[in-house]
Amino acid sequence: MDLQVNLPVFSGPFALLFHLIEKAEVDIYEISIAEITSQYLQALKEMQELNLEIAAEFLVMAATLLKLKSKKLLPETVEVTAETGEEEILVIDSREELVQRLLEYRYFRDVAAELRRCEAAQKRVYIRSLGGKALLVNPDEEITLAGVTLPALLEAFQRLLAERERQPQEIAPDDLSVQDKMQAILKAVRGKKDGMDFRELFPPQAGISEIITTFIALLELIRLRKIVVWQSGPFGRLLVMRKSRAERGSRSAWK
Amino acid sequence: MEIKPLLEALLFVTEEPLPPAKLAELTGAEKKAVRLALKQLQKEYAAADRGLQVVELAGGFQLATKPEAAAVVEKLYTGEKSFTLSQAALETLAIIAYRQPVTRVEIESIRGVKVDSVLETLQKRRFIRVAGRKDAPGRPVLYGTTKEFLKYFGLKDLSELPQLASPK
Amino acid sequence: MEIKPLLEALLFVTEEPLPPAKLAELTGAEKKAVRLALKQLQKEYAAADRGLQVVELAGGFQLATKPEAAAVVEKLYTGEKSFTLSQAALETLAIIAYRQPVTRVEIESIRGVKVDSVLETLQKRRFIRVAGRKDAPGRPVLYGTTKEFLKYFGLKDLSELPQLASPK
Repeated sequence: MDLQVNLPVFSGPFALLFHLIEKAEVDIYEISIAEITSQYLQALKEMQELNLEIAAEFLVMAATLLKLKSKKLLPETVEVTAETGEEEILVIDSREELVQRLLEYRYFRDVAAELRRCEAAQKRVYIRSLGGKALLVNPDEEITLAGVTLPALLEAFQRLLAERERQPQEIAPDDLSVQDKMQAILKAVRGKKDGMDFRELFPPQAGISEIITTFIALLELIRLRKIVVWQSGPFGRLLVMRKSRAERGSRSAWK
Repeated sequence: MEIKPLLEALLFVTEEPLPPAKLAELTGAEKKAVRLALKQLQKEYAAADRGLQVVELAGGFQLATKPEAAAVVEKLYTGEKSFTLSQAALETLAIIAYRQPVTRVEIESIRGVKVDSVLETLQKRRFIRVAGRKDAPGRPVLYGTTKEFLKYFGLKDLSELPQLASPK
Repeated sequence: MEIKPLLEALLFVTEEPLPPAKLAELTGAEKKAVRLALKQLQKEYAAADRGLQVVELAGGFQLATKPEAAAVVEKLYTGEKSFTLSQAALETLAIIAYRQPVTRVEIESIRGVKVDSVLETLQKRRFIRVAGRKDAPGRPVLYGTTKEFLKYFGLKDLSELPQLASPK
Protein backbone atom coordinates (compact mmCIF):
# COMPACT_ATOMS: atom_id res chain seq x y z
CA MET A 1 0.00 0.00 0.00
CA ASP A 2 1.15 3.46 -0.82
CA LEU A 3 2.20 5.09 2.41
CA GLN A 4 2.23 8.54 0.85
CA VAL A 5 -1.05 9.38 2.46
CA ASN A 6 -1.80 13.02 1.90
CA LEU A 7 -4.65 12.83 4.35
CA PRO A 8 -3.35 13.31 7.86
CA VAL A 9 -5.21 11.73 10.71
CA PHE A 10 -8.04 14.11 11.45
CA SER A 11 -9.09 14.72 15.00
CA GLY A 12 -12.71 15.11 13.86
CA PRO A 13 -15.01 16.01 11.00
CA PHE A 14 -14.43 19.74 11.49
CA ALA A 15 -10.71 19.18 11.19
CA LEU A 16 -11.27 17.38 7.90
CA LEU A 17 -13.59 20.10 6.64
CA PHE A 18 -10.95 22.70 7.44
CA HIS A 19 -8.33 20.74 5.66
CA LEU A 20 -10.52 20.75 2.54
CA ILE A 21 -11.39 24.43 2.79
CA GLU A 22 -7.76 25.37 3.21
CA LYS A 23 -6.72 23.11 0.37
CA ALA A 24 -9.29 24.72 -1.91
CA GLU A 25 -8.18 28.15 -0.72
CA VAL A 26 -11.75 29.23 -0.20
CA ASP A 27 -12.71 31.89 2.30
CA ILE A 28 -14.65 30.25 5.05
CA TYR A 29 -17.56 32.67 4.60
CA GLU A 30 -17.72 31.86 0.91
CA ILE A 31 -17.94 28.10 1.05
CA SER A 32 -20.38 26.43 -1.23
CA ILE A 33 -22.26 23.61 0.42
CA ALA A 34 -22.42 21.67 -2.83
CA GLU A 35 -18.69 21.84 -3.38
CA ILE A 36 -17.61 21.17 0.16
CA THR A 37 -20.00 18.22 0.29
CA SER A 38 -18.58 16.56 -2.76
CA GLN A 39 -15.02 17.15 -1.57
CA TYR A 40 -15.87 15.79 1.84
CA LEU A 41 -17.42 12.65 0.38
CA GLN A 42 -14.42 12.22 -1.88
CA ALA A 43 -12.09 12.44 1.11
CA LEU A 44 -14.10 9.84 2.99
CA LYS A 45 -13.85 7.58 -0.04
CA GLU A 46 -10.09 7.99 -0.08
CA MET A 47 -9.88 7.25 3.59
CA GLN A 48 -11.91 4.11 3.03
CA GLU A 49 -9.63 3.02 0.22
CA LEU A 50 -6.67 3.49 2.52
CA ASN A 51 -8.39 1.30 5.05
CA LEU A 52 -8.30 4.12 7.58
CA GLU A 53 -10.73 3.67 10.36
CA ILE A 54 -13.47 6.22 9.98
CA ALA A 55 -15.17 7.28 13.16
CA ALA A 56 -18.97 7.42 13.12
CA GLU A 57 -18.92 11.19 13.48
CA PHE A 58 -17.34 11.58 10.05
CA LEU A 59 -20.30 9.78 8.53
CA VAL A 60 -22.75 11.85 10.53
CA MET A 61 -21.10 14.96 9.14
CA ALA A 62 -21.50 13.54 5.64
CA ALA A 63 -25.19 13.05 6.28
CA THR A 64 -25.45 16.54 7.72
CA LEU A 65 -23.79 18.05 4.67
CA LEU A 66 -26.07 16.10 2.35
CA LYS A 67 -29.03 17.31 4.34
CA LEU A 68 -27.92 20.90 4.00
CA LYS A 69 -27.33 20.42 0.31
CA SER A 70 -30.72 18.86 -0.36
CA LYS A 71 -32.40 21.49 1.75
CA LYS A 72 -30.96 24.07 -0.57
CA LEU A 73 -32.40 22.31 -3.58
CA LEU A 74 -35.83 21.94 -2.08
CA PRO A 75 -38.40 24.64 -1.45
CA GLU A 76 -38.02 26.18 2.00
CA THR A 77 -41.26 24.72 3.22
CA VAL A 78 -40.28 21.12 2.76
CA GLU A 79 -39.06 19.61 5.98
CA VAL A 80 -35.98 17.49 5.50
CA THR A 81 -35.61 14.65 7.90
CA ALA A 82 -32.17 13.26 7.56
CA GLU A 83 -32.41 11.01 10.53
CA THR A 84 -28.93 10.16 11.65
CA GLY A 85 -29.71 8.36 14.83
CA GLU A 86 -26.64 10.01 16.31
CA GLU A 87 -26.54 12.29 19.27
CA GLU A 88 -26.97 16.00 18.91
CA ILE A 89 -23.30 16.71 18.47
CA LEU A 90 -23.65 17.62 14.84
CA VAL A 91 -27.11 19.07 14.49
CA ILE A 92 -26.54 21.82 11.98
CA ASP A 93 -29.52 23.33 10.26
CA SER A 94 -28.13 25.93 7.90
CA ARG A 95 -25.09 27.00 6.00
CA GLU A 96 -24.70 29.94 8.38
CA GLU A 97 -24.69 27.62 11.33
CA LEU A 98 -22.09 25.43 9.69
CA VAL A 99 -19.87 28.45 9.14
CA GLN A 100 -20.39 29.48 12.75
CA ARG A 101 -19.43 26.05 14.03
CA LEU A 102 -16.40 25.95 11.78
CA LEU A 103 -15.23 29.31 13.08
CA GLU A 104 -15.62 28.20 16.64
CA TYR A 105 -13.74 25.01 15.95
CA ARG A 106 -10.99 26.95 14.19
CA TYR A 107 -10.52 29.12 17.24
CA PHE A 108 -9.82 26.15 19.45
CA ARG A 109 -7.72 24.49 16.80
CA ASP A 110 -5.52 27.60 16.84
CA VAL A 111 -5.41 27.56 20.65
CA ALA A 112 -4.36 23.92 20.47
CA ALA A 113 -1.53 24.94 18.12
CA GLU A 114 -0.42 27.55 20.66
CA LEU A 115 -0.50 24.93 23.40
CA ARG A 116 1.58 22.69 21.16
CA ARG A 117 4.20 25.44 21.07
CA CYS A 118 4.10 25.75 24.88
CA GLU A 119 4.45 21.98 25.14
CA ALA A 120 7.52 22.01 22.92
CA ALA A 121 9.12 24.88 24.85
CA GLN A 122 8.49 23.23 28.20
CA LYS A 123 9.99 19.99 26.96
CA ARG A 124 13.32 21.76 26.81
CA VAL A 125 13.18 22.65 30.49
CA TYR A 126 14.16 20.08 33.05
CA ILE A 127 13.55 20.00 36.77
CA ARG A 128 15.11 17.65 39.26
CA SER A 129 12.87 14.77 40.12
CA LEU A 130 14.85 12.72 42.54
CA GLY A 131 12.08 12.42 45.08
CA GLY A 132 13.18 11.40 48.54
CA LYS A 133 16.77 11.18 47.40
CA ALA A 134 16.91 14.93 47.70
CA LEU A 135 17.15 14.41 51.43
CA LEU A 136 20.49 12.75 51.01
CA VAL A 137 22.02 15.43 48.85
CA ASN A 138 23.91 16.61 51.86
CA PRO A 139 27.21 14.77 51.52
CA ASP A 140 28.13 15.91 55.00
CA GLU A 141 25.49 13.58 56.32
CA GLU A 142 27.98 10.82 56.86
CA ILE A 143 30.57 13.16 58.20
CA THR A 144 28.10 14.55 60.70
CA LEU A 145 27.81 11.12 62.21
CA ALA A 146 31.18 10.12 60.98
CA GLY A 147 34.09 9.19 62.86
CA VAL A 148 31.18 7.60 64.64
CA THR A 149 28.64 5.33 63.11
CA LEU A 150 25.21 5.00 64.60
CA PRO A 151 25.95 1.47 65.79
CA ALA A 152 28.99 2.73 67.66
CA LEU A 153 26.93 5.43 69.28
CA LEU A 154 24.16 3.06 70.23
CA GLU A 155 26.63 0.55 71.61
CA ALA A 156 28.22 3.20 73.75
CA PHE A 157 24.79 4.12 74.98
CA GLN A 158 23.90 0.50 75.61
CA ARG A 159 27.07 -0.05 77.64
CA LEU A 160 26.35 3.03 79.66
CA LEU A 161 22.78 1.99 80.29
CA ALA A 162 23.79 -1.54 81.27
CA GLU A 163 26.32 -0.13 83.74
CA ARG A 164 23.86 2.22 85.31
CA GLU A 165 21.10 -0.34 85.45
CA ARG A 166 23.21 -2.35 87.82
CA GLN A 167 23.47 0.62 90.12
CA PRO A 168 20.73 1.27 92.66
CA GLN A 169 17.80 3.05 91.07
CA GLU A 170 16.64 6.38 92.30
CA ILE A 171 13.50 8.25 91.54
CA ALA A 172 14.24 10.35 88.52
CA PRO A 173 12.67 13.77 88.36
CA ASP A 174 9.96 13.63 85.74
CA ASP A 175 10.17 17.22 84.65
CA LEU A 176 13.35 16.79 82.62
CA SER A 177 12.52 17.57 79.02
CA VAL A 178 14.51 16.79 75.92
CA GLN A 179 14.50 20.49 75.12
CA ASP A 180 16.16 21.25 78.47
CA LYS A 181 18.72 18.55 77.90
CA MET A 182 19.50 19.84 74.43
CA GLN A 183 20.21 23.25 75.90
CA ALA A 184 22.30 21.68 78.63
CA ILE A 185 24.40 19.72 76.15
CA LEU A 186 24.98 22.77 73.96
CA LYS A 187 26.04 24.71 77.01
CA ALA A 188 28.33 21.90 78.13
CA VAL A 189 30.17 21.64 74.83
CA ARG A 190 30.42 25.40 74.34
CA GLY A 191 34.00 26.54 74.46
CA LYS A 192 35.35 23.02 74.55
CA LYS A 193 37.68 23.26 71.60
CA ASP A 194 38.48 19.58 71.39
CA GLY A 195 35.02 18.41 72.27
CA MET A 196 33.94 16.61 75.39
CA ASP A 197 33.76 12.97 76.24
CA PHE A 198 30.44 11.36 75.42
CA ARG A 199 30.31 9.82 78.91
CA GLU A 200 30.70 13.18 80.59
CA LEU A 201 27.25 14.03 79.35
CA PHE A 202 25.82 11.43 81.67
CA PRO A 203 26.52 12.32 85.28
CA PRO A 204 27.00 9.33 87.59
CA GLN A 205 23.94 10.18 89.61
CA ALA A 206 21.71 10.23 86.57
CA GLY A 207 18.87 7.72 86.53
CA ILE A 208 17.74 5.67 83.56
CA SER A 209 15.12 8.20 82.59
CA GLU A 210 17.64 11.01 82.52
CA ILE A 211 20.14 8.95 80.55
CA ILE A 212 17.56 8.18 77.93
CA THR A 213 16.46 11.79 77.79
CA THR A 214 20.05 12.91 77.37
CA PHE A 215 20.67 10.39 74.65
CA ILE A 216 17.58 11.46 72.75
CA ALA A 217 18.64 15.09 73.15
CA LEU A 218 21.99 14.12 71.68
CA LEU A 219 20.33 12.44 68.69
CA GLU A 220 18.14 15.49 68.21
CA LEU A 221 21.16 17.77 68.18
CA ILE A 222 22.91 15.55 65.66
CA ARG A 223 19.78 15.57 63.54
CA LEU A 224 19.59 19.34 63.71
CA ARG A 225 23.29 19.44 62.88
CA LYS A 226 24.10 21.45 65.97
CA ILE A 227 26.69 18.99 67.15
CA VAL A 228 28.79 16.20 65.79
CA VAL A 229 30.15 13.13 67.49
CA TRP A 230 33.60 11.95 66.57
CA GLN A 231 35.61 8.97 67.55
CA SER A 232 39.33 9.37 68.07
CA GLY A 233 40.46 6.19 66.41
CA PRO A 234 38.67 2.89 65.94
CA PHE A 235 38.26 2.17 69.65
CA GLY A 236 38.86 5.63 71.00
CA ARG A 237 36.68 7.87 73.07
CA LEU A 238 33.52 9.38 71.61
CA LEU A 239 33.88 13.11 71.41
CA VAL A 240 30.93 15.48 71.23
CA MET A 241 31.48 18.92 69.80
CA ARG A 242 29.66 21.84 68.32
CA LYS A 243 29.03 21.62 64.62
CA SER A 244 30.41 25.04 63.73
CA ARG A 245 33.74 24.29 65.38
CA ALA A 246 33.89 20.88 63.78
CA GLU A 247 33.30 22.48 60.37
CA ARG A 248 36.35 24.62 60.79
CA GLY A 249 38.48 21.69 61.87
CA SER A 250 40.34 19.63 59.35
CA ARG A 251 37.60 17.32 58.31
CA SER A 252 39.69 15.03 56.18
CA ALA A 253 41.74 14.00 59.19
CA TRP A 254 38.69 12.22 60.49
CA LYS A 255 37.73 10.40 57.35
CA MET B 1 21.89 31.49 56.68
CA GLU B 2 20.25 34.39 54.89
CA ILE B 3 16.90 33.93 53.26
CA LYS B 4 18.13 33.92 49.64
CA PRO B 5 20.44 30.87 49.95
CA LEU B 6 17.70 29.05 51.86
CA LEU B 7 15.25 29.73 49.05
CA GLU B 8 17.84 28.57 46.53
CA ALA B 9 18.18 25.26 48.38
CA LEU B 10 14.40 24.82 48.57
CA LEU B 11 13.83 25.63 44.89
CA PHE B 12 16.54 23.08 44.14
CA VAL B 13 15.19 20.12 46.07
CA THR B 14 11.48 20.60 45.55
CA GLU B 15 9.57 18.37 43.18
CA GLU B 16 6.62 20.72 43.03
CA PRO B 17 6.70 24.47 42.39
CA LEU B 18 6.64 26.18 45.80
CA PRO B 19 4.30 29.15 46.29
CA PRO B 20 5.72 32.19 48.15
CA ALA B 21 3.43 31.51 51.13
CA LYS B 22 4.90 28.04 51.55
CA LEU B 23 8.44 29.41 51.19
CA ALA B 24 7.71 31.97 53.89
CA GLU B 25 6.38 29.25 56.16
CA LEU B 26 9.43 27.02 55.60
CA THR B 27 12.02 29.74 56.09
CA GLY B 28 10.17 31.62 58.78
CA ALA B 29 10.61 34.84 56.79
CA GLU B 30 8.08 37.50 55.82
CA LYS B 31 6.25 36.87 52.56
CA LYS B 32 7.46 40.24 51.34
CA ALA B 33 11.09 39.35 52.03
CA VAL B 34 10.56 36.05 50.23
CA ARG B 35 9.21 37.80 47.15
CA LEU B 36 12.14 40.17 47.13
CA ALA B 37 14.68 37.38 47.47
CA LEU B 38 12.91 35.41 44.73
CA LYS B 39 13.17 38.41 42.41
CA GLN B 40 16.86 38.67 43.20
CA LEU B 41 17.47 34.96 42.60
CA GLN B 42 15.53 35.11 39.36
CA LYS B 43 17.68 37.99 38.19
CA GLU B 44 20.93 36.30 39.15
CA TYR B 45 20.05 33.07 37.36
CA ALA B 46 18.94 34.99 34.27
CA ALA B 47 22.59 35.86 33.56
CA ALA B 48 23.91 34.35 30.35
CA ASP B 49 26.62 32.36 32.11
CA ARG B 50 24.08 30.41 34.18
CA GLY B 51 22.62 27.10 33.03
CA LEU B 52 19.65 27.17 35.36
CA GLN B 53 16.64 29.43 35.81
CA VAL B 54 14.03 30.18 38.43
CA VAL B 55 10.72 29.29 36.79
CA GLU B 56 7.27 30.29 37.93
CA LEU B 57 4.84 27.46 37.33
CA ALA B 58 1.28 26.98 38.51
CA GLY B 59 1.64 29.70 41.13
CA GLY B 60 4.91 28.39 42.53
CA PHE B 61 8.64 28.69 42.00
CA GLN B 62 11.26 26.09 41.17
CA LEU B 63 14.74 25.76 39.74
CA ALA B 64 14.96 24.30 36.24
CA THR B 65 17.46 24.04 33.43
CA LYS B 66 17.49 26.68 30.72
CA PRO B 67 16.18 25.63 27.30
CA GLU B 68 19.61 26.27 25.80
CA ALA B 69 20.98 23.39 27.84
CA ALA B 70 18.31 20.97 26.66
CA ALA B 71 20.44 19.26 24.03
CA VAL B 72 23.14 18.38 26.55
CA VAL B 73 20.70 17.38 29.29
CA GLU B 74 18.86 15.14 26.85
CA LYS B 75 22.08 13.29 26.14
CA LEU B 76 22.14 12.36 29.79
CA TYR B 77 18.49 11.37 29.80
CA THR B 78 17.88 9.73 26.48
CA GLY B 79 14.34 8.81 25.79
CA GLU B 80 12.82 10.95 28.48
CA LYS B 81 10.12 13.46 27.78
CA SER B 82 9.18 11.60 24.62
CA PHE B 83 5.54 11.81 25.58
CA THR B 84 3.50 14.24 23.51
CA LEU B 85 -0.21 14.84 23.64
CA SER B 86 -2.32 13.80 20.65
CA GLN B 87 -4.05 16.43 18.57
CA ALA B 88 -7.41 15.25 19.90
CA ALA B 89 -6.19 15.62 23.49
CA LEU B 90 -4.75 19.04 22.77
CA GLU B 91 -7.96 20.34 21.18
CA THR B 92 -10.00 19.00 24.06
CA LEU B 93 -7.66 20.60 26.58
CA ALA B 94 -7.84 23.90 24.70
CA ILE B 95 -11.63 23.92 24.95
CA ILE B 96 -11.61 22.98 28.64
CA ALA B 97 -8.97 25.57 29.46
CA TYR B 98 -10.87 28.45 27.86
CA ARG B 99 -14.43 27.40 28.57
CA GLN B 100 -14.09 25.92 32.04
CA PRO B 101 -16.14 24.77 33.76
CA VAL B 102 -17.51 22.92 30.77
CA THR B 103 -19.54 19.75 30.17
CA ARG B 104 -18.63 16.82 27.97
CA VAL B 105 -21.49 17.58 25.56
CA GLU B 106 -20.31 21.17 25.14
CA ILE B 107 -16.83 19.94 24.25
CA GLU B 108 -18.23 17.38 21.84
CA SER B 109 -20.36 19.93 20.05
CA ILE B 110 -17.30 22.10 19.40
CA ARG B 111 -15.00 19.30 18.33
CA GLY B 112 -17.70 17.41 16.46
CA VAL B 113 -16.66 14.08 17.96
CA LYS B 114 -17.17 11.99 21.04
CA VAL B 115 -14.60 12.74 23.72
CA ASP B 116 -15.28 10.09 26.38
CA SER B 117 -11.98 8.29 26.01
CA VAL B 118 -9.95 11.49 25.59
CA LEU B 119 -11.45 12.86 28.82
CA GLU B 120 -10.58 9.62 30.56
CA THR B 121 -6.96 9.84 29.41
CA LEU B 122 -6.67 13.49 30.41
CA GLN B 123 -8.11 12.73 33.81
CA LYS B 124 -5.67 9.87 34.28
CA ARG B 125 -2.80 12.18 33.38
CA ARG B 126 -4.33 14.61 35.90
CA PHE B 127 -4.52 17.43 33.35
CA ILE B 128 -8.23 17.88 34.06
CA ARG B 129 -10.51 17.32 36.99
CA VAL B 130 -14.21 17.28 37.75
CA ALA B 131 -14.97 20.83 38.83
CA GLY B 132 -18.58 20.30 39.84
CA ARG B 133 -21.93 19.62 38.22
CA LYS B 134 -23.95 21.83 35.97
CA ASP B 135 -27.30 23.03 37.23
CA ALA B 136 -29.10 21.57 34.23
CA PRO B 137 -31.17 18.48 33.41
CA GLY B 138 -29.21 15.37 34.27
CA ARG B 139 -26.75 17.48 36.28
CA PRO B 140 -23.85 16.77 33.93
CA VAL B 141 -20.28 16.80 35.21
CA LEU B 142 -18.25 19.99 34.65
CA TYR B 143 -14.56 19.78 33.77
CA GLY B 144 -11.72 22.16 34.60
CA THR B 145 -7.95 22.17 34.22
CA THR B 146 -5.44 21.39 36.99
CA LYS B 147 -2.05 22.54 38.24
CA GLU B 148 -0.56 19.62 36.33
CA PHE B 149 -1.94 21.18 33.15
CA LEU B 150 -0.22 24.50 33.90
CA LYS B 151 3.05 22.76 34.72
CA TYR B 152 3.01 20.67 31.58
CA PHE B 153 2.63 23.72 29.38
CA GLY B 154 4.96 25.88 31.46
CA LEU B 155 2.24 28.35 32.47
CA LYS B 156 2.18 30.53 35.60
CA ASP B 157 -1.59 30.57 35.73
CA LEU B 158 -4.64 30.51 33.48
CA SER B 159 -4.28 34.16 32.60
CA GLU B 160 -1.08 33.22 30.79
CA LEU B 161 -2.97 31.11 28.26
CA PRO B 162 -2.29 32.26 24.71
CA GLN B 163 -4.63 35.17 24.03
CA LEU B 164 -6.24 34.75 20.65
CA ALA B 165 -9.02 36.86 19.19
CA SER B 166 -12.30 35.29 20.27
CA PRO B 167 -14.20 33.38 17.64
CA LYS B 168 -16.40 35.89 15.83
CA MET C 1 25.92 28.13 25.49
CA GLU C 2 29.33 28.23 27.17
CA ILE C 3 30.64 25.18 28.94
CA LYS C 4 30.10 26.43 32.51
CA PRO C 5 26.32 26.89 32.28
CA LEU C 6 26.05 23.54 30.53
CA LEU C 7 27.91 21.88 33.39
CA GLU C 8 25.67 23.68 35.86
CA ALA C 9 22.59 22.24 34.14
CA LEU C 10 24.09 18.75 34.10
CA LEU C 11 25.16 18.82 37.76
CA PHE C 12 21.63 19.95 38.54
CA VAL C 13 19.65 17.22 36.79
CA THR C 14 21.93 14.27 37.37
CA GLU C 15 21.00 11.56 39.83
CA GLU C 16 24.54 10.25 40.06
CA PRO C 17 27.76 12.22 40.52
CA LEU C 18 29.21 12.88 37.07
CA PRO C 19 32.96 12.32 36.53
CA PRO C 20 34.84 14.95 34.47
CA ALA C 21 35.33 12.46 31.65
CA LYS C 22 31.59 11.97 31.35
CA LEU C 23 31.02 15.73 31.52
CA ALA C 24 33.54 16.25 28.74
CA GLU C 25 31.79 13.62 26.64
CA LEU C 26 28.36 15.17 27.19
CA THR C 27 29.41 18.74 26.48
CA GLY C 28 31.92 17.91 23.78
CA ALA C 29 34.52 20.00 25.58
CA GLU C 30 38.11 19.18 26.53
CA LYS C 31 38.55 17.47 29.87
CA LYS C 32 40.89 20.24 30.89
CA ALA C 33 38.30 22.90 30.12
CA VAL C 34 35.74 20.89 32.08
CA ARG C 35 37.99 20.76 35.12
CA LEU C 36 38.59 24.48 34.90
CA ALA C 37 34.88 25.29 34.61
CA LEU C 38 34.12 22.93 37.51
CA LYS C 39 36.63 24.77 39.67
CA GLN C 40 35.01 28.04 38.73
CA LEU C 41 31.52 26.75 39.50
CA GLN C 42 32.68 25.32 42.79
CA LYS C 43 34.14 28.69 43.73
CA GLU C 44 31.00 30.58 42.78
CA TYR C 45 28.72 28.30 44.74
CA ALA C 46 31.00 28.43 47.75
CA ALA C 47 29.97 32.07 48.31
CA ALA C 48 28.10 32.62 51.56
CA ASP C 49 24.98 33.87 49.82
CA ARG C 50 24.49 30.61 47.92
CA GLY C 51 22.38 27.77 49.26
CA LEU C 52 23.87 25.11 47.00
CA GLN C 53 27.30 23.64 46.54
CA VAL C 54 29.20 21.65 43.97
CA VAL C 55 30.18 18.46 45.73
CA GLU C 56 32.69 15.86 44.66
CA LEU C 57 31.47 12.40 45.48
CA ALA C 58 32.95 9.10 44.43
CA GLY C 59 35.00 10.73 41.71
CA GLY C 60 32.07 12.64 40.28
CA PHE C 61 30.45 16.03 40.66
CA GLN C 62 26.93 17.01 41.55
CA LEU C 63 24.96 19.97 42.88
CA ALA C 64 23.69 19.61 46.42
CA THR C 65 22.25 21.76 49.15
CA LYS C 66 24.61 23.20 51.72
CA PRO C 67 24.46 21.70 55.21
CA GLU C 68 23.29 25.03 56.62
CA ALA C 69 20.09 24.68 54.61
CA ALA C 70 19.42 21.14 55.78
CA ALA C 71 16.94 22.06 58.51
CA VAL C 72 14.75 24.00 56.06
CA VAL C 73 15.01 21.32 53.39
CA GLU C 74 13.99 18.66 55.86
CA LYS C 75 10.98 20.68 56.88
CA LEU C 76 9.83 20.52 53.28
CA TYR C 77 10.21 16.78 53.21
CA THR C 78 8.73 15.80 56.52
CA GLY C 79 5.81 18.05 55.67
CA GLU C 80 5.39 18.66 59.37
CA LYS C 81 5.45 22.32 60.26
CA SER C 82 7.03 22.00 63.65
CA PHE C 83 6.54 18.41 64.50
CA THR C 84 8.46 17.33 67.52
CA LEU C 85 8.05 14.16 69.43
CA SER C 86 6.83 14.39 72.98
CA GLN C 87 9.18 13.57 75.77
CA ALA C 88 7.31 10.33 76.45
CA ALA C 89 7.46 9.36 72.80
CA LEU C 90 11.18 10.07 72.55
CA GLU C 91 12.01 8.00 75.62
CA THR C 92 9.95 5.12 74.42
CA LEU C 93 11.55 5.36 71.02
CA ALA C 94 15.02 5.28 72.51
CA ILE C 95 14.24 2.15 74.44
CA ILE C 96 12.81 0.46 71.38
CA ALA C 97 15.71 1.58 69.21
CA TYR C 98 18.39 -0.08 71.19
CA ARG C 99 16.47 -2.92 72.83
CA GLN C 100 14.51 -4.10 69.82
CA PRO C 101 12.68 -6.34 69.54
CA VAL C 102 11.03 -5.39 72.78
CA THR C 103 7.66 -5.90 74.41
CA ARG C 104 5.38 -3.27 75.85
CA VAL C 105 5.86 -4.60 79.36
CA GLU C 106 9.63 -4.36 79.05
CA ILE C 107 9.36 -0.75 77.94
CA GLU C 108 7.01 0.03 80.77
CA SER C 109 9.32 -1.52 83.33
CA ILE C 110 12.12 0.81 82.22
CA ARG C 111 10.01 3.92 81.91
CA GLY C 112 7.88 3.19 84.94
CA VAL C 113 4.69 4.28 83.23
CA LYS C 114 2.09 2.86 80.89
CA VAL C 115 3.02 3.31 77.24
CA ASP C 116 -0.09 2.08 75.39
CA SER C 117 -1.04 5.41 73.91
CA VAL C 118 2.56 6.38 73.17
CA LEU C 119 3.06 3.14 71.27
CA GLU C 120 -0.10 3.83 69.34
CA THR C 121 1.14 7.30 68.38
CA LEU C 122 4.55 6.00 67.37
CA GLN C 123 2.96 3.32 65.27
CA LYS C 124 0.71 5.85 63.60
CA ARG C 125 3.73 8.01 62.82
CA ARG C 126 5.33 4.81 61.53
CA PHE C 127 8.37 5.18 63.75
CA ILE C 128 7.83 1.71 65.13
CA ARG C 129 6.29 -1.47 63.90
CA VAL C 130 5.29 -4.84 65.23
CA ALA C 131 8.35 -6.98 64.72
CA GLY C 132 6.90 -10.28 65.84
CA ARG C 133 5.75 -11.97 69.01
CA LYS C 134 7.76 -13.03 71.98
CA ASP C 135 7.99 -16.70 72.77
CA ALA C 136 6.64 -16.20 76.26
CA PRO C 137 3.35 -16.60 78.13
CA GLY C 138 0.66 -14.65 76.33
CA ARG C 139 2.97 -14.28 73.33
CA PRO C 140 3.26 -10.49 73.71
CA VAL C 141 3.86 -8.32 70.69
CA LEU C 142 7.46 -7.25 70.02
CA TYR C 143 8.24 -3.76 68.72
CA GLY C 144 11.04 -2.56 66.46
CA THR C 145 11.97 0.70 64.76
CA THR C 146 11.34 1.55 61.12
CA LYS C 147 12.99 3.38 58.24
CA GLU C 148 10.87 6.35 59.20
CA PHE C 149 12.67 6.43 62.53
CA LEU C 150 16.06 6.52 60.83
CA LYS C 151 14.96 9.24 58.48
CA TYR C 152 13.70 11.38 61.32
CA PHE C 153 17.09 11.22 62.98
CA GLY C 154 18.89 11.74 59.69
CA LEU C 155 20.38 8.28 59.60
CA LYS C 156 21.05 6.26 56.51
CA ASP C 157 19.26 2.97 56.76
CA LEU C 158 18.05 0.22 59.02
CA SER C 159 21.01 -1.99 58.33
CA GLU C 160 23.12 0.49 60.23
CA LEU C 161 21.30 -0.45 63.39
CA PRO C 162 23.23 -3.16 65.20
CA GLN C 163 21.46 -6.35 66.13
CA LEU C 164 21.51 -5.67 69.82
CA ALA C 165 21.28 -8.71 71.98
CA SER C 166 18.55 -8.55 74.58
CA PRO C 167 19.85 -7.17 77.88
CA LYS C 168 20.90 -9.42 80.71
